[in-house]
Amino acid sequence: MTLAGDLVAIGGLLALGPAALTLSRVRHLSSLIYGGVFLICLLLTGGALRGLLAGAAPEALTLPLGLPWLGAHFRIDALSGFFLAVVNFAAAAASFYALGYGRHEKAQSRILPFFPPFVAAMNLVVLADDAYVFLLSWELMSLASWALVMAHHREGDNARAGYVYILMATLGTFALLLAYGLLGGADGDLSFSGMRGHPPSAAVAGAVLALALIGAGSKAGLTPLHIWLPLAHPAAPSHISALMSGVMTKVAIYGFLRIVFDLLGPAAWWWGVPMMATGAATAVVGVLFALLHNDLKRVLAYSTIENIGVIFIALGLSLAFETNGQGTAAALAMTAALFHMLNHSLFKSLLFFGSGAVLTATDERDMGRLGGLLNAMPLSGLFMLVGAGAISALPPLNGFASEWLIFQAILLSPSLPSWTLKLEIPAVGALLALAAALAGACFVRLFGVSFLGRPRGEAARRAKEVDRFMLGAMGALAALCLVAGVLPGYVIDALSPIVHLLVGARMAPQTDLGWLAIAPVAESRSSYDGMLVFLFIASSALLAAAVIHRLASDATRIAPAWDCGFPDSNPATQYTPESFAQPIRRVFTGFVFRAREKVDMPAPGDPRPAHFGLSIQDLVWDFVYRPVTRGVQAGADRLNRLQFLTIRQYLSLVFGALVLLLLALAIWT
Amino acid sequence: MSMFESLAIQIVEMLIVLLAAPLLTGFVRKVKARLLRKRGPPVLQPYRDLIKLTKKEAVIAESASWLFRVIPYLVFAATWVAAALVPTFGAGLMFSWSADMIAITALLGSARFFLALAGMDVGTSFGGIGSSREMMFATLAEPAMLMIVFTLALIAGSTQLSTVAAFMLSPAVGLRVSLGLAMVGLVIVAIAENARIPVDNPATHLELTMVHEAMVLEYSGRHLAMIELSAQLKLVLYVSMIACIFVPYGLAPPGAGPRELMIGAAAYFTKLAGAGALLALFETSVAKMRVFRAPDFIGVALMLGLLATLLRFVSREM
Amino acid sequence: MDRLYFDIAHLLAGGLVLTSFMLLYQDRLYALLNTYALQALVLALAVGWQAHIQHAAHLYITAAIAVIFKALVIPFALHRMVAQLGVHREVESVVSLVPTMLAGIALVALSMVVMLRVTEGADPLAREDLAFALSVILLGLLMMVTRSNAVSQVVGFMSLENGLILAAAAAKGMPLVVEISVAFSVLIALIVIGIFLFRIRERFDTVDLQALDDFRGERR
Amino acid sequence: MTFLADHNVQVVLFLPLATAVALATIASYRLSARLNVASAFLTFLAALSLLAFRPNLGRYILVDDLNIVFIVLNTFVAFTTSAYSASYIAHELGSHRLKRSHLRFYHAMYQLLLGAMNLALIANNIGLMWVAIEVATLTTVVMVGIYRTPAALEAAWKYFILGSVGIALALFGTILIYMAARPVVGEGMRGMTWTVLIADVARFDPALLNLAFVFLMLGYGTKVGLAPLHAWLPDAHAEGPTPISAVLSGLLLNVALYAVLRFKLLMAANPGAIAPGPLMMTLGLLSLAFAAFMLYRRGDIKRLFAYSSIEHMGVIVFAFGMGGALANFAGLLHMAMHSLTKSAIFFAVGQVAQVKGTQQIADIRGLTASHPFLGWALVLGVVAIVGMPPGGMFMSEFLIVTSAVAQAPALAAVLVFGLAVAFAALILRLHGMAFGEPQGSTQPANASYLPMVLHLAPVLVAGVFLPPPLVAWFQHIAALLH
Repeated sequence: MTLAGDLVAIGGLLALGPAALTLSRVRHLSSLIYGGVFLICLLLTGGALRGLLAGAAPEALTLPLGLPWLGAHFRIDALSGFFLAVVNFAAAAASFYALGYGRHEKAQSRILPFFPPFVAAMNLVVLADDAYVFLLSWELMSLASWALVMAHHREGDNARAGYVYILMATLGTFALLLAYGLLGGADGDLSFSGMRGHPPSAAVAGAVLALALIGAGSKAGLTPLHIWLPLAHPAAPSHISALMSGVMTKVAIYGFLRIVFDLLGPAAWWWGVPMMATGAATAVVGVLFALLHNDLKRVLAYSTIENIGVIFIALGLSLAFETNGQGTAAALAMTAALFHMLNHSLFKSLLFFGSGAVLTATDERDMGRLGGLLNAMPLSGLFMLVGAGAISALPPLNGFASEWLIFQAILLSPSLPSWTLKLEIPAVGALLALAAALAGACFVRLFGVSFLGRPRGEAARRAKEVDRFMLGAMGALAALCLVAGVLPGYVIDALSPIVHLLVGARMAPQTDLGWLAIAPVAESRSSYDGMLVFLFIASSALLAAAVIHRLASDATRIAPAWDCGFPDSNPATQYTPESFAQPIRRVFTGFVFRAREKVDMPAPGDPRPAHFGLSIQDLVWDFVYRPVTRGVQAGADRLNRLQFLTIRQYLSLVFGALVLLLLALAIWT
Repeated sequence: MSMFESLAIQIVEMLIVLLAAPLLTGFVRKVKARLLRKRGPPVLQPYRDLIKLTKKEAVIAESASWLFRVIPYLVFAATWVAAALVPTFGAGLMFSWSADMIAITALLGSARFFLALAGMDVGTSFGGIGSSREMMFATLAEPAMLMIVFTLALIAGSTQLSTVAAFMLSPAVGLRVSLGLAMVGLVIVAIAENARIPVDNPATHLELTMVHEAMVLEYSGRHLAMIELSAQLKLVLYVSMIACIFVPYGLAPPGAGPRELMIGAAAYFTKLAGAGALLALFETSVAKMRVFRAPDFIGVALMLGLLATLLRFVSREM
Repeated sequence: MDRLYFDIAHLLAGGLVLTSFMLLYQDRLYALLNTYALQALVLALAVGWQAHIQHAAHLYITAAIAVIFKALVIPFALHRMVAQLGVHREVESVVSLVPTMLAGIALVALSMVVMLRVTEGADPLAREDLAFALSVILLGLLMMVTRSNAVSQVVGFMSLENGLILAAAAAKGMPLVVEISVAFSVLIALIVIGIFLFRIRERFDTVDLQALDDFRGERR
Repeated sequence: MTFLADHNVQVVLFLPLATAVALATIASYRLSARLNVASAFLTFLAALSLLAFRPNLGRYILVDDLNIVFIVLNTFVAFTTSAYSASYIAHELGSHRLKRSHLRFYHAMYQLLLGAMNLALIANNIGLMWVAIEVATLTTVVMVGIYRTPAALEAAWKYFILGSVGIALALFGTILIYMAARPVVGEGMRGMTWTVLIADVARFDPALLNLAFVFLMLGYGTKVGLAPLHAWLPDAHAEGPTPISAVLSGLLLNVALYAVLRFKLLMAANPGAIAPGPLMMTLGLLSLAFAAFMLYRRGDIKRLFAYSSIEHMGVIVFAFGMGGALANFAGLLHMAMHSLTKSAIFFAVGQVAQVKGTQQIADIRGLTASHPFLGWALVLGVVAIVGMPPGGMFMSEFLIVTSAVAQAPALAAVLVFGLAVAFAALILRLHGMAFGEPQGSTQPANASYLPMVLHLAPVLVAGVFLPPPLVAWFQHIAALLH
């Protein structure tokens, strides 16, 4: 599909929003809208994939919109094509899912008009080729998603979540605006081609990098700009959460890539340092928070933060390699980053869909009230399990393949000349490993508490399997998680034109190796074969089962749980999400997050119930945001006195201004 | 070497680890008993246990899901595949390139992931205890393991175990500080991962001190057999790994003839015996730690690994 | 002859500044109003003199307005108002006298410095007059911001306006001067009526303001 | 039609005045409201025809590219506001806040105000312009006080006094301009005629011009509402009838801004005079930052948006102060968009206040749930006013910030800081009002939504697409402004 075709399709998406508004009385409106979005997004995905695989040449187009003398520039190259495919595939999956999920939605009229424009805006960001269209679409994306976050505005903390979200989004937009202003330079050329032509000086480029980190980082969820994400993502309806977490964060990374790897010109060696440092901090902080929270969707949102950190580590590595002239290593790291982005969009969407299924079945997001859902919802549970396994980087699923590539890239770093990098990268590697291990614990907890065990509440007991649209969407994503995991070579090769575009080098073709293995550097150095590992595990498990069932016993008896002999324990005696996290909380988070346990244990003989309380604080709130808000409030309070002056005092202000200006005039010349 | 031969060697290798696993456990128990001046069960007792278990009826809790029945086989398969990819008596296994050390670590991680889920499936408090603590140990042991892998990879220039082993045999190795640190770290990780004293006690069923045993409390019959076997396989895996990295002597090089293979096999069994004896000695001479002391112990491994990696990063020529 | 013209114009304009200082100095309301009448008279003379020099007949109208309206009607009306409303007979100042006078002197100096930068090429008569007019304006403003009594503030505004009229009259050939002086007279009349009508406005500096803001719900 | 086209200037100037006289005599408020709308509409048509049929320059009349923008914008907003006012006022009568006699007065004053503003814009004489602005100010003073509540009277009084001082300062500045011009262009009217002044300003005495500009900037700046001269503005907006708030924010501020721009042009054309830019930029940024902080503690919804007007006037003055083709274009666009958006917001706010019976923000909740149209219109308006797309102010702020980054990066940082602080405050209040559990009366508002739609529709398109003729026109003016 050509760029013009893409734009027409996006225009169709944009038109669906107002259509939803005007057709509000039509029956089955939600099926109509979601079906339309599904078809259009499928079309766009197909077009983007075909262009990507065929190695289509970049294509540009200017429309007489946007800034009048500049026009609206659009361009599709390999990078845009990749993100176009990621965005639209996830959006198509989300729409398909919403064909079922959307029916249970009460606030239809607050979702349908905003959903198609949200998808369209993400598409436009990716296709934009000048600063104005980029920021316009970027802000439109924020705005539409803000409206979607506010869909359930009467519930709980959602309004606050929406507020924090729109605020942080705008902060990011302003940062990007300044960055583009700097890139445009004195002659104010705001088209991307113009910016490419005039790379800024080293100092300005450093400032642009910082601004891009703030701008894109606030949208993607880099620490300490992550605070909105765990509030806003859960507040939105689940298919929207999936898009926000799975895709919108990627669009943010696209913005970062476009600025730093494309527009900014030659990079300095140290740029990778802050990127990796924030990335590592983000990864660990994100996953630790994920372990501390009980809200299903909030845990997923925090885990998104972790994955964004992982991606930024890989991006930083890539930059560090690139600036030191190690092309293949840079290509490896960049491939890993892109691969992980793709994977995260798949499994995070899948997990949010799963949480939406749980929500549909139980109307409950608190893990502490769930349990035993696997029996009632076997398919949803299975898909969720695949997602959990993929995000925990279990071979042979896709999450492992990309993290493995990142580790391989880290192992190449001793050849870097800079001491800072030499010292930083191992530490980053350790943090990455820690984050990966913690993610495993986090998802054991998430899946184990909500899907396994016995129901902890009435809602969980009454749960039923969800409809086939939702299952279909989840199933497709789960299958893709497996496919991308067992056939990483194809994905890597498909990514290579993008990587070449970004770092000017590419990895050796992987599909030439036998047995579908991948060997990023050399076969003697490291290799991995997802397909074989998958086949081995599957065959040996089946073999073992077959042998035992055939040669030994296959008799089974269903009985009450043994539980060391304790009789009929109450479901409340199961491990709760809090108690599951307790050992990890004690080891890692006591100091960093000020996690405090308060135990109120009555003395023997005292009949009052015992209480256990847990308080978690995000130090980022305490040390970054609270001072800022306090400062603004104090400023507002102080200045607010000016509202209550007497007329005489106001006149004094005028008088003072006059005298001041006359004095200035007298002193001047 | 023809493809058929190498396939045969690979299969033999897989069978050897499978068969050696209960033997090693039995041997360790025997030595331990002797050290305590007990007679102890016969060395072959684990085989008998396994066979007996497989023949018994499996009792499954009412609240268990389908996952509960699948997990033992998955855990067994993941562990076995991982163990089969570690060179035992000969390097250059046919499929050793399909997973490097990182992937082997991750395979073990998968096994643990599912085992922890199994612990939570029935919905009892003990299962939860086990899973929760196991995952906490893992969050330290896995990074430690990866740091050790990094160190080795930096020294040998590869994360493939065969290549590392070959490098270790070459004169280029010499004596290195990082290697020593890595070895100590790996041993600590191995102890923790295999639920040995002082982190966990494989023989105890005292409710509040269990970790691994608490997770599998509800298993019985053939499922329990699979899990026991996986645990034994894991022990063999770690011993083989330590052996092939730090004492690769006698390891048959790729494409070796039958004689070298025989020597390799003999050396391998000697190493297993030696390691078993050392493990038994160590376990009888220390006491089990409190659960919340264990992170400090495993943390030592992480620190050692990080230190070793840093040393390697900083001084490539050292 | 020119020299004499100039000196007389200078004298009258200087007299206006002097009366401004006198206004600043007053601490009794009635005396203040009388001084204001005096200033209006001086203004009328100054404007009349300008009309004479410039041969601009329409400026006589402005002078007449100054005499009738500012020197007679307004002071008389304000006298009555003070008596009727029972306003304190004292001028309540926020800043005490000496600093006010010092500030006034500084302001005059400032306006001189500012105006004298204007190139010599400009009409010297206009230049001097403008300097004095600016002084009167600034002094009027100073009075408005240092007095808390409504009547004295109005007097400040009116003296400010006198400065404006002086400037307008001094600008040779400037159109609309009469219209402007009429417009300002209307404005002043409105202000005076405003004070009279809205008795709550006894002082601009009223304490009521706070009550009002509470009533609006703006204050927390 | 042809009459309108042939005598467009006369219509623009005298139709409002004639209507004002007529309205003062009509007792029926329904009739007068209709007449008000009709007259405003005709004036708007006449103003539009100015685009096509430019009258000859006269001694007193000037129609050039710069003021046509203002005139067309002014008459358009005046027309829509009169339509809005018709339904608004009826409600006020129903709720006994106003009497019929007040309405007669109100309508007459409305037209007088329009006439005065048109005169100020179209005058080719700085003295005439001053007179017209004074009249406009006095008219609005009276309208602000029309409810005769203590608060309204106090607001009107404050406006009156501060406005008078501003008028006086502006007059002194005007006299100084004349003094500067006289040696060059001669005595009499010529010294106050804009076309003459701008032709010869290069030979004026720079020192006098400097001094004049200080006074004019402060005098007309008071009208623009720049901090620290702004004090009258919030209360005047809050206590008067809402149509008047819309007119104040949407029109009167612009007229004063127009005056400032005229004198900026004079300054810029004299090589010896100080550049007016820095002073305007300073005042602009000061207003922006000050108003942004003041937004936080507002309890009254109309006062809130009044402060937002101060903020935007700051941005506009900053843009014009910075100068350059881009910034001037952005300033013009921002001004036009602000007029349309802010008056639309006031339309919505007025209806909200009528429905809920309160102007207290704290008592207004969940509008999107209880009054979907009003609520979402308010959301759209606020979204546009804080500079989010697709509102036209997104484009203007984009241009202002990028050109500030290119010209003065440090100031760009301050600008962005101010915008962000204001954004946070406005959205915070919007959240409270538009979302959450509805509070208070849920009966539907019975007023015309058309003015709101007429205003918001072009604003929402402008961020994405500006018609090329409009762009060419604005660019031409931007080039004129330097």
